[in-house]
Amino acid sequence: MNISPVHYIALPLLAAFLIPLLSKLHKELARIVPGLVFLYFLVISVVLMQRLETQPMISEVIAGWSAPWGINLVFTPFSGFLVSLMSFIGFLVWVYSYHFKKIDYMPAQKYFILLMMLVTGSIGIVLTGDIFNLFVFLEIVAISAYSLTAFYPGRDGAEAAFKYLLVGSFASALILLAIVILYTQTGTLNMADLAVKMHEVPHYLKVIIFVLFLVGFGIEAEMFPLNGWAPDAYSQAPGPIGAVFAGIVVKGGIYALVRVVYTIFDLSGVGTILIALGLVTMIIAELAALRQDNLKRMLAYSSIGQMGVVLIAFGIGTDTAIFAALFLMLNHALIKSMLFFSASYLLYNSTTKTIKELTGMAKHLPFVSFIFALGAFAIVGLPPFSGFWSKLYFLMAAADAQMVLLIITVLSVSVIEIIYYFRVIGKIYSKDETSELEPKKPTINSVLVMTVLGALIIIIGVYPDLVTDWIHHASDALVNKSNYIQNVLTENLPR
Amino acid sequence: MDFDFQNIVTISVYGSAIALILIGIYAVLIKKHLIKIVIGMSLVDAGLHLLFVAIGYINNGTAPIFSPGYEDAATNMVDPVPQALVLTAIVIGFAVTAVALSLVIRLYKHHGTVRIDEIKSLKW
Amino acid sequence: MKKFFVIALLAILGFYLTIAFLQIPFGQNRLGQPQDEATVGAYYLNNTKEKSAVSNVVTAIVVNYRGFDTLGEVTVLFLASTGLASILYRRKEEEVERINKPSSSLLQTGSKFLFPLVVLLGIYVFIHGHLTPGGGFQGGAIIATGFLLMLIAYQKYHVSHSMLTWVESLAGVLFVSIGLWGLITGGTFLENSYFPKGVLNSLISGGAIPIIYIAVGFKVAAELTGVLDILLNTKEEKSVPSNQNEK
Amino acid sequence: MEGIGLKILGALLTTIMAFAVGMTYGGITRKLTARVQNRVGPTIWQNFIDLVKLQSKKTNIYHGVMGHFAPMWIITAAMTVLMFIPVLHPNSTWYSTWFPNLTFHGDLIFLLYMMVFGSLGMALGAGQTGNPNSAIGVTRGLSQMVGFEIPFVLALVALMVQYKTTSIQDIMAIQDQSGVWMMFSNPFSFLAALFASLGMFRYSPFDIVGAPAELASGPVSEFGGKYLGVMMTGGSIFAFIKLTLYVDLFMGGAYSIPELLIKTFALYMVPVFYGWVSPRYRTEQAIRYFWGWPTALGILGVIIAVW
Amino acid sequence: MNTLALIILIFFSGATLAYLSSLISNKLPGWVALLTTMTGTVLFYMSFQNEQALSFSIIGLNLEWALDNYTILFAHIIFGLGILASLYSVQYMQNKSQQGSFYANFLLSIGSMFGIIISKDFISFFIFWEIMTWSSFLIVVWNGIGFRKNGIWYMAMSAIGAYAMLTAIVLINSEIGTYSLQAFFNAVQENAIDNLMLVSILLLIGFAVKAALMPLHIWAPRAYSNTPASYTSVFSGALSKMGVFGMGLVLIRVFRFSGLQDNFDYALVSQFTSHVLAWLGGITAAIATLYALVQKDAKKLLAYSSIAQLGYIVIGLAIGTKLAVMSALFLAIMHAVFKGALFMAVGAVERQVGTTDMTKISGLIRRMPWTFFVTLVSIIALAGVPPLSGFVGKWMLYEALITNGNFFLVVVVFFSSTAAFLYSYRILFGLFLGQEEDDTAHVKEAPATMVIPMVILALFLIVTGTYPGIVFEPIAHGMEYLGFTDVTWNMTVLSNVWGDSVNLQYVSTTIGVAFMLALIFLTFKGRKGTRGVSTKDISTSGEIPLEHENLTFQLDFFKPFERAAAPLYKRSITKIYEDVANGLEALFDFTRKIYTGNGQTYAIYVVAFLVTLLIVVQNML
Repeated sequence: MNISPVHYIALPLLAAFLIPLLSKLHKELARIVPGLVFLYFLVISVVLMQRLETQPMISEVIAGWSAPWGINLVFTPFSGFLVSLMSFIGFLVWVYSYHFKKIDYMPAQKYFILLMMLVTGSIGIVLTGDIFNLFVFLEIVAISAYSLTAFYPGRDGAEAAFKYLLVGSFASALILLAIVILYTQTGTLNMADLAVKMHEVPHYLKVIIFVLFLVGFGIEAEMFPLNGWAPDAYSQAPGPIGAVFAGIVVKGGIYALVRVVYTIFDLSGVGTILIALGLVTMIIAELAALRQDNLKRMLAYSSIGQMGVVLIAFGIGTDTAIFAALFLMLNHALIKSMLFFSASYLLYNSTTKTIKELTGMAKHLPFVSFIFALGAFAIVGLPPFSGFWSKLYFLMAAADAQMVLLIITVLSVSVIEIIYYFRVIGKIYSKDETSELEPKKPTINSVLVMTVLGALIIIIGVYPDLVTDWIHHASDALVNKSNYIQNVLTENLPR
Repeated sequence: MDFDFQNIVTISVYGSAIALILIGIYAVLIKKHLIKIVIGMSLVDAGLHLLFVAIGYINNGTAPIFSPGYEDAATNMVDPVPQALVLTAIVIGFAVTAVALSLVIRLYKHHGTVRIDEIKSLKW
Repeated sequence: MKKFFVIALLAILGFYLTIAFLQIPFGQNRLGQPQDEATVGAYYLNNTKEKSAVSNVVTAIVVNYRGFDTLGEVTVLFLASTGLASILYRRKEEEVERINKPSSSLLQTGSKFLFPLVVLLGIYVFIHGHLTPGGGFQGGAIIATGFLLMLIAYQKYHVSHSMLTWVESLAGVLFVSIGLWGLITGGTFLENSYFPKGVLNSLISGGAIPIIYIAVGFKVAAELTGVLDILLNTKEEKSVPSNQNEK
Repeated sequence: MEGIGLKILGALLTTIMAFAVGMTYGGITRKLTARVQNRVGPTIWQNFIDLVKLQSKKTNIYHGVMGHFAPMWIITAAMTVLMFIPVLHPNSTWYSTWFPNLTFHGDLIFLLYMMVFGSLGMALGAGQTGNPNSAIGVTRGLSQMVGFEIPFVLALVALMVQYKTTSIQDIMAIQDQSGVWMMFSNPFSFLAALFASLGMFRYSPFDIVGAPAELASGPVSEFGGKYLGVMMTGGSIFAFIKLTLYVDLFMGGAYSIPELLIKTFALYMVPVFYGWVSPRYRTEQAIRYFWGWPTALGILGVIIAVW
Repeated sequence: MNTLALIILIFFSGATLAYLSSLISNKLPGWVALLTTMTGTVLFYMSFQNEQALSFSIIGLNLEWALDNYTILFAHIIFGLGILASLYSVQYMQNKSQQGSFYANFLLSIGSMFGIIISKDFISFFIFWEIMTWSSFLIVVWNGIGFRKNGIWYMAMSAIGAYAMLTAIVLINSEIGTYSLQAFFNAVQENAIDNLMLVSILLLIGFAVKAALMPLHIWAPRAYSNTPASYTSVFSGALSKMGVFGMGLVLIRVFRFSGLQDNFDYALVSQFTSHVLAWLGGITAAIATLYALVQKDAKKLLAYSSIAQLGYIVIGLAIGTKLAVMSALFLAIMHAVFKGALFMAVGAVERQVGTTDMTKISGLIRRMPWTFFVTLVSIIALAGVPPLSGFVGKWMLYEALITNGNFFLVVVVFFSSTAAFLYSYRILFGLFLGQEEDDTAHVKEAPATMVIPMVILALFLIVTGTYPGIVFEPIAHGMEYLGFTDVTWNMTVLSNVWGDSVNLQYVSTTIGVAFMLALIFLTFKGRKGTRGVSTKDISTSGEIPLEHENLTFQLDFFKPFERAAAPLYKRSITKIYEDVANGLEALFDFTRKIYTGNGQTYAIYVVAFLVTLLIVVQNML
């Protein structure tokens, strides 16, 4: 059987359904099978990306009904980029979580199923070409995310998860509402078809639908003021799940938003709205992070801020800007997951999870501290780490659009970002430690993960051409809307 | 808009669904009891499902089933797609509600309260 | 204050929703004629009979045209039950007592009597999902109500979780496997054309659709039952305002 | 180099004259001060007598390297500055014959800095003695210097701007050509410089550094014999240098030695007179004094010069 | 392989190697660093006469590296100081832990400085700039003490500067479509850049931060004083010159020789900016001097003094006449030399005594004579007293200011350099003079590998005091790159546009002769019976000091001056910054309150946001 995009969905589902049975066979299988799935994801990504060299995009129909009659999966360079990224981060998260069996109160089997489905759901969001199917995948993501947020048996996990659920249910309600209205107007659910039929929709309805989508996906994309759940969820979820949220789930939300904005709607002036929202998101989040004393909350706010920048970049909407946005997403995924990985070790023995407790950690955990510092350097955009290039391209895009004020604002906020990140590094590396705790040393698998990420960050920083071609293809694919529509709607497979 | 029968039906059907949604939202936003909030969410879902089914209806239409005797009734059938979709939506709504309820149980266990404004240990 | 604010917000929201829906007169045909196939709905009405040999178009949509959605939906349920289990996880050794009071013998006897009927009805509903209204989800839900009845009536009634796991896993695997079969044989995922279509309006018709729907029925039943069981089996603890996480 | 012998001889003569004039002025001051205070006072030649005594004494105490270098430093600075300052007007016959020095190879700013050179040596020597009073004296002296430097520099800037040169001979020559002394063409700057000179000569009320009235301790008591003698010599030469500089800059210089003596003496009496009638300032008062009217005058002078 | 790339590569891989070698032994990194610096330096000096250029591209951006005369001028500073500092560092760091990270960053910063000056495009310029910033930042916080106080300010201010620069860079790119410096200069010539003034000012802000120009200087005293001395000499000597390097390019290449001087508006703004900058330089010099003289810590004093000295350099560049620029560049080099030497000397004291707090040290002259000698020479140079090279720079600066008509600026400069005598004396006295402390009696002179670099620097100061032409030559070439034509210089004679001159050879000869005469007289006259005394043996006219009491005057050294200048000390700039920062933080912190912790509130936000968008967007789209 040929490798095709649907493998991304079908195999993890099969695995998820099988795991409860397999774990009766051998307990270890519950951990190993998701790993194999993630590994297979990487294989599919490589094969499919290879295939994209010869054809503009891969549109796969499901159940033999070609678009718009059936559901189809669309593997464009853009979605391929995101999917590969998600697969990669997912695999790393799995490696990182591998030692979790040792923690007795964790139902490890369920953890790995939920993790796998969280990633699969996000990949589904990116791959699907059908708006309602996207909604279903969004719910898969949401349910696994709620469960994982409340995974630790402390009380705060449940609180965070409930807030997430409360807001998240609004997201699904609004998206569903938008789909309802959209369906009444166009009678179709395929996104390419929707894009074609969009002109039939009266303008004011178009706007209402757009707003509903914007708010709905904005919740997943951590847009202000819809992101109240994010800091709680990030800080209460198990460490690697924070990485998944930042590296994978948010990317799914952003993808959905972008797909809606760029492909389905042809509204002018959307860019301005995205820029404004992105700006507010970024500013508020970074300011909130400034004095945050809970490390993971701080990382969460920082993550929100980064998403704000990505939104701005999408809002600017020029080729360079989209390139920058995608690059930002790539960097954010790599760096923020690395930060979460190292932060959870730094916080391992802490009771209050505050930055104060990190004092002098570098002595106990030199490697982890180094990784955290590297991540901080990269995320604030210091060269020669990967974060610099995306920032540079973002600024170039803004400059080309003659948005000097925007540049100044973003950079001022960056200064704030530097201040709070470096404060944490300062705490970690400060000498006057009083704690006599013996922190848990990182296990070999987590060291491996952090090393790989750290090396990638440096390698991309020194030699960005490694990934830029990839990103260029992706941004071209996103911008070229007609190509997408044409490819999806003319894919003629035997019925 | 004329207040003919058609419009009254339209308004009352959609209006009730929308009212259901709004009432649900109201409960979510105002009620302090966690279970009531979950009920509110379900109300929102219910309203949405109602809307969904309603848009597919065709006056005097039949169910989209080619039962014996109705094999050629395709021209007079209601839109089947919303019905299929609403099925999915209902199941998802159920799943979310279940998770929400389990969270409420956890919250009650740990906080000893079901008032949402008393569960604020994570903030700022 | 907050209340008024919220009511004002809801009023505006209601206004916008109303004007959005007023444009869609209730009950009017927006499908166009099925032959035009202007909308997907019309296409389905026009083609289901010939191409899928399923008389219930909704089932055809749910299982075949949009079978992928259904797979996701099943996954959502599966995740909900998994998530629930992890959220309300307790160690094996913690034996729990359900707190509901023992029911009256009338109720107990009635439940015992009704339970097989309810299950039977459920099975009927999902087996005939492609012919009559109803289907896997509906049938599964009906079965779960049967179990709910038993759980409520009998304090000591326990559903075998091992059994549920087997059922839901196998059903899920079946669903995905049928999907994969299409892929393996060179077609598309969830493709229906590799199964004999049968005759319209007979029990064995619609190719794989009934098989999938039966699998879904079992799966939904098992999952809903599992969810209910977990929710009901939650131990009532004297709630201590715990300060374990505070300094 | 032509006539190098003559130049060396001239240099020696200059030094001796500067030394003699400085010492004598000091003696005169002491005498006059005594008379004003209704004392008999020492003779005018008392300074010479002191010097002879000091040089003939055994030097008892050696305070380390800086203690050794400090007097040398002062005398070096004094002699160097003397070499670079036009003692007489370049156009005068005396000048071309007896004072053919290095003026053409240095300018005003160089001289200013060179004058500091000596003070630095003194300060270092005082520092090494370990006597707390010497360090206190030095800090006071330096602080005061910051005070009077401002009006002084303002005056010099006015001068340099007005004459569009930083060379002292050129300044003298231009004054000579125009026939108007700087002190008349720009009286404000002259006044500012004059006020600054009060601090520069460190007579009362600006004798903060030595505080001779009540402190019998510090460098003067730490150094003895040849060291103190050399320091005295250097100090005298410096007094002459400062006066000559003022005369050159503000009074068009002197064509002959008597003219030089008259002009310098007249100038010299200004701080001396001022000292007779004033009690001593505290350091901060002194600094504020200089940053007050003198600075204002200096600024006015610059403005006029630019105009 | 291209030599430039090779040098960069050597430094960067040397950094990695230094870090890795620390895993084997804590002593190794020092030698690795020395070896690396030596290799790099030798490689540079072997090949810098040749034309060197390299260009390659990264993600479609063309990067160019090349050597030119202006670059070579600064390369002299970097490599000269770098090699001496790394030699000095070996022994200085001897007993400290975590040498690996220190030397790694040490080499990184030297390598990136070289990278900055050879960059002929803005991208590699900025990249190296940032590497330099963070590597030096890591050294500032290397010992982990006072991170928040020292490090964060440095990083924050650097970030402000760097981002100002980055803004300018991307704006330039959006105007001319390339990052090449040459293209930028060409575009300036052709008046092809619309918002040139904005760009220039942003660039200047970026450079001003590194050059510690007021009011962007507050990081400097803390960062300088918190750094190990072997790096501080590079930090203050070479790294701050990167700001000067950039300012030179903007102020001279863009402002002076833009070919736009005919454009009235442009000329006005550029003139105005130059004047503002010159005055900022003057104020920096004055205020920093005032702060320097009240410091108790020798390193901090030197740090403030560095700021003041950089102020002079900025003045010179901002004035922009031939003499002024020459003086600025000369001062830049000399500042690198004497401040390098001074920081090394203070570092030697720190290593041998254990502190640089002047109130705790005194009378070290007998214990550490070489260090004293170096300090003395450097201080004389710093104070600008002839016959050392500091005077040359000062003289040219004054002449440049006076001949250019900046009369009041010259007074400010005069004032600050007079006040500089105060702290010059303070540091000499505070460390080396006065009564000896009992607990420093055992102190020994620093080891030879530390003394030799310092003495080399001191000798350089003495030689260039008489023969500044040695330094003028590369400066003149550098200035030709900046756009000046016909730059004249003389080996020993300084002269200004009015034709006034100073012949340094005569000066030195006279001083030498006079000094020799005095030396002979004093040394050989009546040596009999003279006895050396301890510093405690003092005449106190009747009061009897306690035997073991140290009477050295150290606290409130310039109290009278402080009192006199009280208004100038009243409001410390640092304090203002801190107040503003704290105030802003508190204000910003308010945003966190949005996240109340109540899930319902978040839900209300969602609905309210939805409704707002419905209303607003309906009108927008």
